[in-house]
Amino acid sequence: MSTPQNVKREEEEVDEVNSVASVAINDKLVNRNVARTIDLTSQLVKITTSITLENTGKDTVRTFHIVQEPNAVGTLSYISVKDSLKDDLKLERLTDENENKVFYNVNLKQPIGPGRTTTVTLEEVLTQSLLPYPSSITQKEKQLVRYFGNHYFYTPYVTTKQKTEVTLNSRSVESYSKLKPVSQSDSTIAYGPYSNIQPFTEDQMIIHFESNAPFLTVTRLERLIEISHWGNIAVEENIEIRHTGAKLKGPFSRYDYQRDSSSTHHSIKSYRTILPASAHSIYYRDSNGNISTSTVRPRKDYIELELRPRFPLFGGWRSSYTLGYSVPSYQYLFKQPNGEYVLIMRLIDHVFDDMYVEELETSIVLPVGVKNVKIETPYEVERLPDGVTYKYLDTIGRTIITLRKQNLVEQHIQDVEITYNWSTNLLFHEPLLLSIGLFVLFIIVIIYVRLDFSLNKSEHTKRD
Amino acid sequence: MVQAGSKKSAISKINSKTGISSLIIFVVLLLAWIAGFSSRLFAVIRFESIIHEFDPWFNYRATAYMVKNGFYNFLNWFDERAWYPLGRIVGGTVYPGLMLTSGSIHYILHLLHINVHIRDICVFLAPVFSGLTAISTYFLTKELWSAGAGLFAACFIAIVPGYISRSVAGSYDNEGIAIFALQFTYFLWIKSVKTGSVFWAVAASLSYFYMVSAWGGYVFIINLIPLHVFVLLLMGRFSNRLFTSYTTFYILGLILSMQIPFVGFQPIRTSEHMAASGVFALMFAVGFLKYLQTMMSKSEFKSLVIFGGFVSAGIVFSTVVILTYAGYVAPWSGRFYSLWDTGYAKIHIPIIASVSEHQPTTWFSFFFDLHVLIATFPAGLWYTIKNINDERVFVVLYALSAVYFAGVMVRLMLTLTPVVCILSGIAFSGLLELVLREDDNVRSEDSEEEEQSTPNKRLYDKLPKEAKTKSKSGKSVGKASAPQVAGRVPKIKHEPSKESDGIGPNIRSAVTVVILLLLMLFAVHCTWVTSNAYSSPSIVLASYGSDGSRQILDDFREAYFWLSQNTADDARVMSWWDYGYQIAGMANRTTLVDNNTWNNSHIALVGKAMSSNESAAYEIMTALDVDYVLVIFGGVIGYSGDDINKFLWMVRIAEGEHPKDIRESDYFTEQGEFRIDEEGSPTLLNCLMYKLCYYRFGELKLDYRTPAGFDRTRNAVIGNKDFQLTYLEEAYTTEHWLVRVYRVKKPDEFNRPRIPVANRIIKSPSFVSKKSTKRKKGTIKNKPVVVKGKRLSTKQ
Amino acid sequence: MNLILLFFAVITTAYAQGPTLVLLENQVIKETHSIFFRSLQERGYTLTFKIADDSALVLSRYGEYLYKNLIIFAPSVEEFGGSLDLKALTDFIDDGGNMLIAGGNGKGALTELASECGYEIDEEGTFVIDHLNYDVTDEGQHTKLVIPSSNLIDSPVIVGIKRETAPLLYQGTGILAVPENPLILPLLTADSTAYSYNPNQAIDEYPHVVGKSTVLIAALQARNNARVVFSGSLSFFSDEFFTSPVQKAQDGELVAVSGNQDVAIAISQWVFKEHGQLRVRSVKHHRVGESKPPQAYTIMEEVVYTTNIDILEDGQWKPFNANDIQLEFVRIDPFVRITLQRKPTGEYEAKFKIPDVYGVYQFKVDYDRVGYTRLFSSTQVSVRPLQHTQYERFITSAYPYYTGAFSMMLGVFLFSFVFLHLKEDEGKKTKHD
Amino acid sequence: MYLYFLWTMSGISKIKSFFTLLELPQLRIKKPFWLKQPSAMTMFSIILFSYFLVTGGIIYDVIVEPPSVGSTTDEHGHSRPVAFMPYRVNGQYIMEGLASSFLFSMGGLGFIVLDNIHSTTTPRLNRLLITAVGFICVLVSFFTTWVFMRMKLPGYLQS
Repeated sequence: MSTPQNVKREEEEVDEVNSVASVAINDKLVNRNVARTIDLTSQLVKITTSITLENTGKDTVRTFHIVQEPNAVGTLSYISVKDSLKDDLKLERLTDENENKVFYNVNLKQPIGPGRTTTVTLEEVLTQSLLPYPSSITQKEKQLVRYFGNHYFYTPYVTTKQKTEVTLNSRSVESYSKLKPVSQSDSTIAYGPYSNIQPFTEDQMIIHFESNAPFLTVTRLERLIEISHWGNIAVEENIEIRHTGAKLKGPFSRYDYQRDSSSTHHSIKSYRTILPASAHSIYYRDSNGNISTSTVRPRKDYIELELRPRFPLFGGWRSSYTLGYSVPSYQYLFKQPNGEYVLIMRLIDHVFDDMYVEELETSIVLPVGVKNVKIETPYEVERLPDGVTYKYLDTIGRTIITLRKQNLVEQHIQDVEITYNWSTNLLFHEPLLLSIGLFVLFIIVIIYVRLDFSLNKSEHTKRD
Repeated sequence: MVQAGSKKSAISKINSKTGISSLIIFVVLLLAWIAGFSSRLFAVIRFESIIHEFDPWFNYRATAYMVKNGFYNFLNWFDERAWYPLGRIVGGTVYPGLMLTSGSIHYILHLLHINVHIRDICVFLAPVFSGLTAISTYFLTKELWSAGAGLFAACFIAIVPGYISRSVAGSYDNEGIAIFALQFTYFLWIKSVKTGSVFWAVAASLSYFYMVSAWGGYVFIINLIPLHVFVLLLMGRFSNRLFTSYTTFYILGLILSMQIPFVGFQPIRTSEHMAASGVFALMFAVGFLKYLQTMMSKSEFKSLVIFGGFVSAGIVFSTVVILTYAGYVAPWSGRFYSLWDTGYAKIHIPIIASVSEHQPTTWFSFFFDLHVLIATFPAGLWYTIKNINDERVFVVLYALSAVYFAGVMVRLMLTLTPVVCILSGIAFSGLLELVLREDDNVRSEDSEEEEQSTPNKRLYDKLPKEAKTKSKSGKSVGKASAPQVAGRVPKIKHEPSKESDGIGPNIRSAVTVVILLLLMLFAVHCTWVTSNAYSSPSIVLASYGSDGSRQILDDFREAYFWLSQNTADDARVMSWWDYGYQIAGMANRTTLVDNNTWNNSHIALVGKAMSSNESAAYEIMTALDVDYVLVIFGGVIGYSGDDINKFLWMVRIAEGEHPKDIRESDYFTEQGEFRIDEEGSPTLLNCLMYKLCYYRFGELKLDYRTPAGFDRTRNAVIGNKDFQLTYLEEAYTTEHWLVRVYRVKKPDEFNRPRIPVANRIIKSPSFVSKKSTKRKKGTIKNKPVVVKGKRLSTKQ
Repeated sequence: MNLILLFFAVITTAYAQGPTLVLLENQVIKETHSIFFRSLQERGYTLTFKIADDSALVLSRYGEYLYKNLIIFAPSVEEFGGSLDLKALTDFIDDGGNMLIAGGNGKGALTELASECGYEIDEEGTFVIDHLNYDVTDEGQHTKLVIPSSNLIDSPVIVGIKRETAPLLYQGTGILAVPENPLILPLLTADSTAYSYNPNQAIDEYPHVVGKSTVLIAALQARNNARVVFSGSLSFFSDEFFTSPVQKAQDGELVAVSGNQDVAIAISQWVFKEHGQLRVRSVKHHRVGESKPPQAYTIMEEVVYTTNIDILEDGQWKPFNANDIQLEFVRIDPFVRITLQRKPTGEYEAKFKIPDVYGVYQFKVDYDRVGYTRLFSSTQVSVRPLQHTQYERFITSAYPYYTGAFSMMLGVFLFSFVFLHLKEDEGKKTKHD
Repeated sequence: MYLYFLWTMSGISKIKSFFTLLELPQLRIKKPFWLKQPSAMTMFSIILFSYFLVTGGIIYDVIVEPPSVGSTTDEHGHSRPVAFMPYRVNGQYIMEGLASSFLFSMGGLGFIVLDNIHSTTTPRLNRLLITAVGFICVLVSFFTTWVFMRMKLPGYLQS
């Protein structure tokens, strides 16, 4: 097949990048002004930083570096840089050998001339960075979490002026690290402004506050897309979720649970999933059959699905379910002028707001007898070896393409593009097979009826 | 059936040819199949494609296991998740026919790459087989009487509630396929008795083998067929045909049935099977005598017979008795014995008596399950007895025994239903063929009837020729059930002109109308009963609000799914045995006891734990390594089948094994009533089951009219309201409190040997705290002013 | 002063022991018991001294304990300050914290705590009195007793070697311990002539405890192996008693220095889990001649069970040496019970044959000895019956049946052969009838 | 016991069969002994009776020992007898069972009577009477049972 080559090409390009660009910190660059907002209102940590870069050097600068905070290396899920015109800048991941920091090399669209400034917006999403503390609570207690961050913007350049604003989802804050000047006004904490910070300065920021946001993690999401050229695309998602907030300590009392009507409880009753507007024949089931507690609300450009697990999820409780639906293929499957078919579908779809997916495995079942498949993915994914499956009287197998990726968030909801060649007359393969089979069957019946196999008859013959 | 009727009315206009008649038969059977299949789908349409009730869950689990691991692993399956810690050898303790059937269907479909989930196969197996049952019933009845009667019977059995009750979609149980095997075996047996050919006998024994592999009810066959033979001998109807068919059937059947691991050596070891072998021996004796008489003179033969007969009888009887005493032949098993001595189960085997479907039958269930057939059944008997012959003797015996057993156990209505359908079919066809007979098609019928009339027919069937001739027209109206009346009436109008004997036209039409009316009502009744009584998958409950809105109570699956997701994989769940299979099937957790009640003492142990007080129960539970306890509590939604209502059976079963610790009388009030309110006996109010069911229920106020802690099922305010649990803690309770799961605390959670205030020797005055939210400072008595050098120790 | 001590402790830390909170009645006790405290600090405990009624007392924050051990040298405290109430203390024990409590009769916290731990302190103002065995330096109330070291519990792990220790000085209240409770260990008991009563009152009722049943120092090892030692006398740990000579008033031969120090230190080492802590490092079981455990055993199989058991010595785990550890193979009742053999490699091994009963079994090692933490390990295995292929195929006693079967086949063959050839006459015969 | 019965009967059967086979074989063609109508009828009547008993729940009465007629106390406090045990599908009173099973058998008889109407020998009047009787039996039994059902289970055939 041609697909492996395709993948190889991508890899080559990657190493080639690494080989060229290495960490070269331009000390002429200065962060004139840095404004961070750290959003802690959900289970994710969303950091938006707008950086005003100034080029104090002689020559124009085309690239600059972004470095990850050491404590955020494992947990960084998504990073993107936009320039002042709000369009994405290309990132290249570099690793510095001597000190194991993770750098990103950002290529600016329009270079910064000497003495000029430009403003870029850095957006990061961290997962698993809000740790429940205490780690286990009883049914009645509130859920407290701690955030460990950095008071200063972690950067390879000198920062002239920086201030940070942290937004929480409740005004009840147990404690927060006080690095003057700092102020709390109900659910936001403002740090700074700080000035003249040396590169790579760290100073731990600890915020310990009450958060009743749903701490719901998708531990595994298997997404199965089946293409049928009869005009239907079937999507099935096998989802395992876990409440990753503070663990439930002691008994669960249904009585108390029914008593307290407070909406802000750390247990999770239900959540909303959004499906494409054209989705139909939706089912929501698990290993024990249909889960009767779900409601479908069609909105004007999407379908909102209110899913209730069989039981409310408390800290540490797990659940799993299967969600399936079908969409008409004309919206996702296109025929190129050159006779190729292109499937454009989301690699991962919305499960719930501010979702965090530990592991995704998307497999696409292509129709019978496709040739030279090509894949375009929006970001790096691991491609597992193709499989083959047989369905509905298949004699030739169907190719399964399987893609895998860890640590995803909403920002990863993007389209994957699959191109393949396919001849239309394969469509009539199975019907033909079926009709032939039936025909043969009838023939046999006719013959059987005509001939007489009865025993006594034969005895007659024997007697005579 | 509706279309069937229309087809016929169209057909009967055409001159009947053999092809047409077979086409008619085919179409009718097909439609019967479809009608039977679709009328069993209420549950699937209302709820979903799901396995029902209790035993089916085990069958489903076993089938899934077999499909996953192959047949031999299934045969050797040692299930360590059941009957902890004893375990259960599943392969040797099930009738594998059911699993094999659906497994092979699954296999074939997957060969064709039709990926049907095994669950769906299991769900729809019984309805599909009901069609096969209808067909085999048709053949059986055809052999017994006529094709017309056969079609009647087929249509009856397709929709009769008594059979639907065990074969709705989702009730994946042995009976579903066993009834088919039963009918088919009987058909083949009759066939072989008629023809006396080894072929049919072999076929019968093979079908019997299938029956044995499918259901424990095979004992019914292996006793009924010998009985048939025996009665035939009594009636002096010994013939070589009978000899051939029975000997072949018995030997092959015996050997084949011993191939099922669960049956093993029972066929030669237990009394249930002795009748068959006895008749076998008798057969040979008679055969031998008949041979002797050809070469002896009358007188000596007579004496020899008298002598030999008594001697042989004495010998055989004594040997059987000796064998029984020596233990080579086991006496009757309890279940079987309880069929004869009707009081037996009630006294000796509470486990059997506790099952509701083992209760004796009331007139209600007779009518509920059979409706008009219950009245036409004697008529059919009358017809058969009036012109008896070999195979009709069989059906008479079948009818008698089935009626008796059905009287003993509600469950055995199942075996009664087919014969009722057969006889009613005979009755209806008999009645209709005399009411509307058309002479013009006698001719054509004779020909086809010649061939299949075997020698014995010639001997003593005076009127079968007539019977056959009429059958066609007979069924033709019979099929036309309910809605066809209008279509029929004109037809009847112009018939009298043709017919010769003296029934007035109006009588005919009247009779026809009455019959059609009855059939119509029968169809209505069947549909109503099926949809209302037999189509709820008991693990999903539906409640209807005042505005007719349907609300689904899914608590069982909620709890089981919670167990499967949020408990350790090897957690052991203790519950009453009814729920064992469901826990194993849906929660996939280890259970202590389940619905195959093979170990009475183990069940009694659980019963004892449930019915003794908390601390005593805790000892039992720790001995059995119980991690969770699951109880069913219907008090909130008024679900009557909950554990409190079953509780007395637990007590009885526990008492059977531990009479010293548990006494049923302790759980009744002085007036001898079973009450859960203040008047209830203290033993009851403090036993584990009560506490687990009502834990924190006393605080719950269901609505404004009732006080807190009002039990809707028992319609009483509970007697023991605010108590705490020492050794257990609530782990989960479902939305409507229907299922409550408790975690059994581990010993190290009672860390310290605390001395409760009551039994302390030194009564120190209780200390009142001086602390408050403001003042956090503690108090030290005579807090010393620190003076250096002065010894503090003396100050104590 | 306090800080300096802490500082001192920190630098002399050989290997870090758990942080320890010391609740004092007043600062003076720190001086009067300095030897004891110093020995602790030398062994690497970081001591935090607080006054018992300090309103800022707190054991745990956000469900995490700040201290591993707790020493209460506040005899006459009635209520602890801060968040330290009875529940906090018992939770501390239930979560595995260790406690050393000295002195303190009278109403309030300590009495409650004691009875939470399964023993009781005699009433307020009472002392253990012995008119025969009291020290010469006694002030006439015969409450400063001389206890021979033979009254110590017979467990070197806890109190060290009895014979070598000098007699002990004791002055304080008596403790009632429930003797039948296995969790409670009477570390030190009084002489048969002792009784517990208020020395300032006339004896008008029978004392609660008399004679040898008077426990002076009681210990509790809870089911979660948390250890609590309750000493009736605070001065038992004091410098004075540590250093002072011992001489019985009657027939007094003088002993240079009392054994208090050795015993007190031994006890402190035990209660803070420096001694007698066992663990199961690994458990292996498999068929004889294999190395991996099968997913299910079959009945009548030979099975090997090996385990490694460690003991904590000077902060690291070393293999534990004993010859009385037993293995049980349990299905409700033990079917097999054998003693584990110690191999030279330091691991314990047992070989045995699985009984001829199928079911779910457990390998159980339950080693519970005075002074040691309870050693319990249970491994669940399922034992399945023979498979259909595992039964023997050809049984000698069945050969008659085999021959019967084959001869039958032969007979049938011959018969049918003959029958086919005699067919004509058969046919004729039938015609004749 | 069952076995004992079986074997003794077998002895007898030998004799009987031997008689039938040996004595006067030519009679067999003319008049086989089992076609004697009365014997069939007696058999049938016996069967019908036992059927009546079983459907009447005699076994139920043996096991459960219910009262012959139940009684309830109405709002005025007087206790009045009730014939039917309502809503209890697995329970019945003796009388109730017998009554309904009587209806069943009557219905059956009705059908049998109807079967006799085609015998040409009987005069027309009798035939009419027979027919009428048959009809009455069938219809009465059927609809009374219907009423019983309604008493037993008020929701019967509704909704």
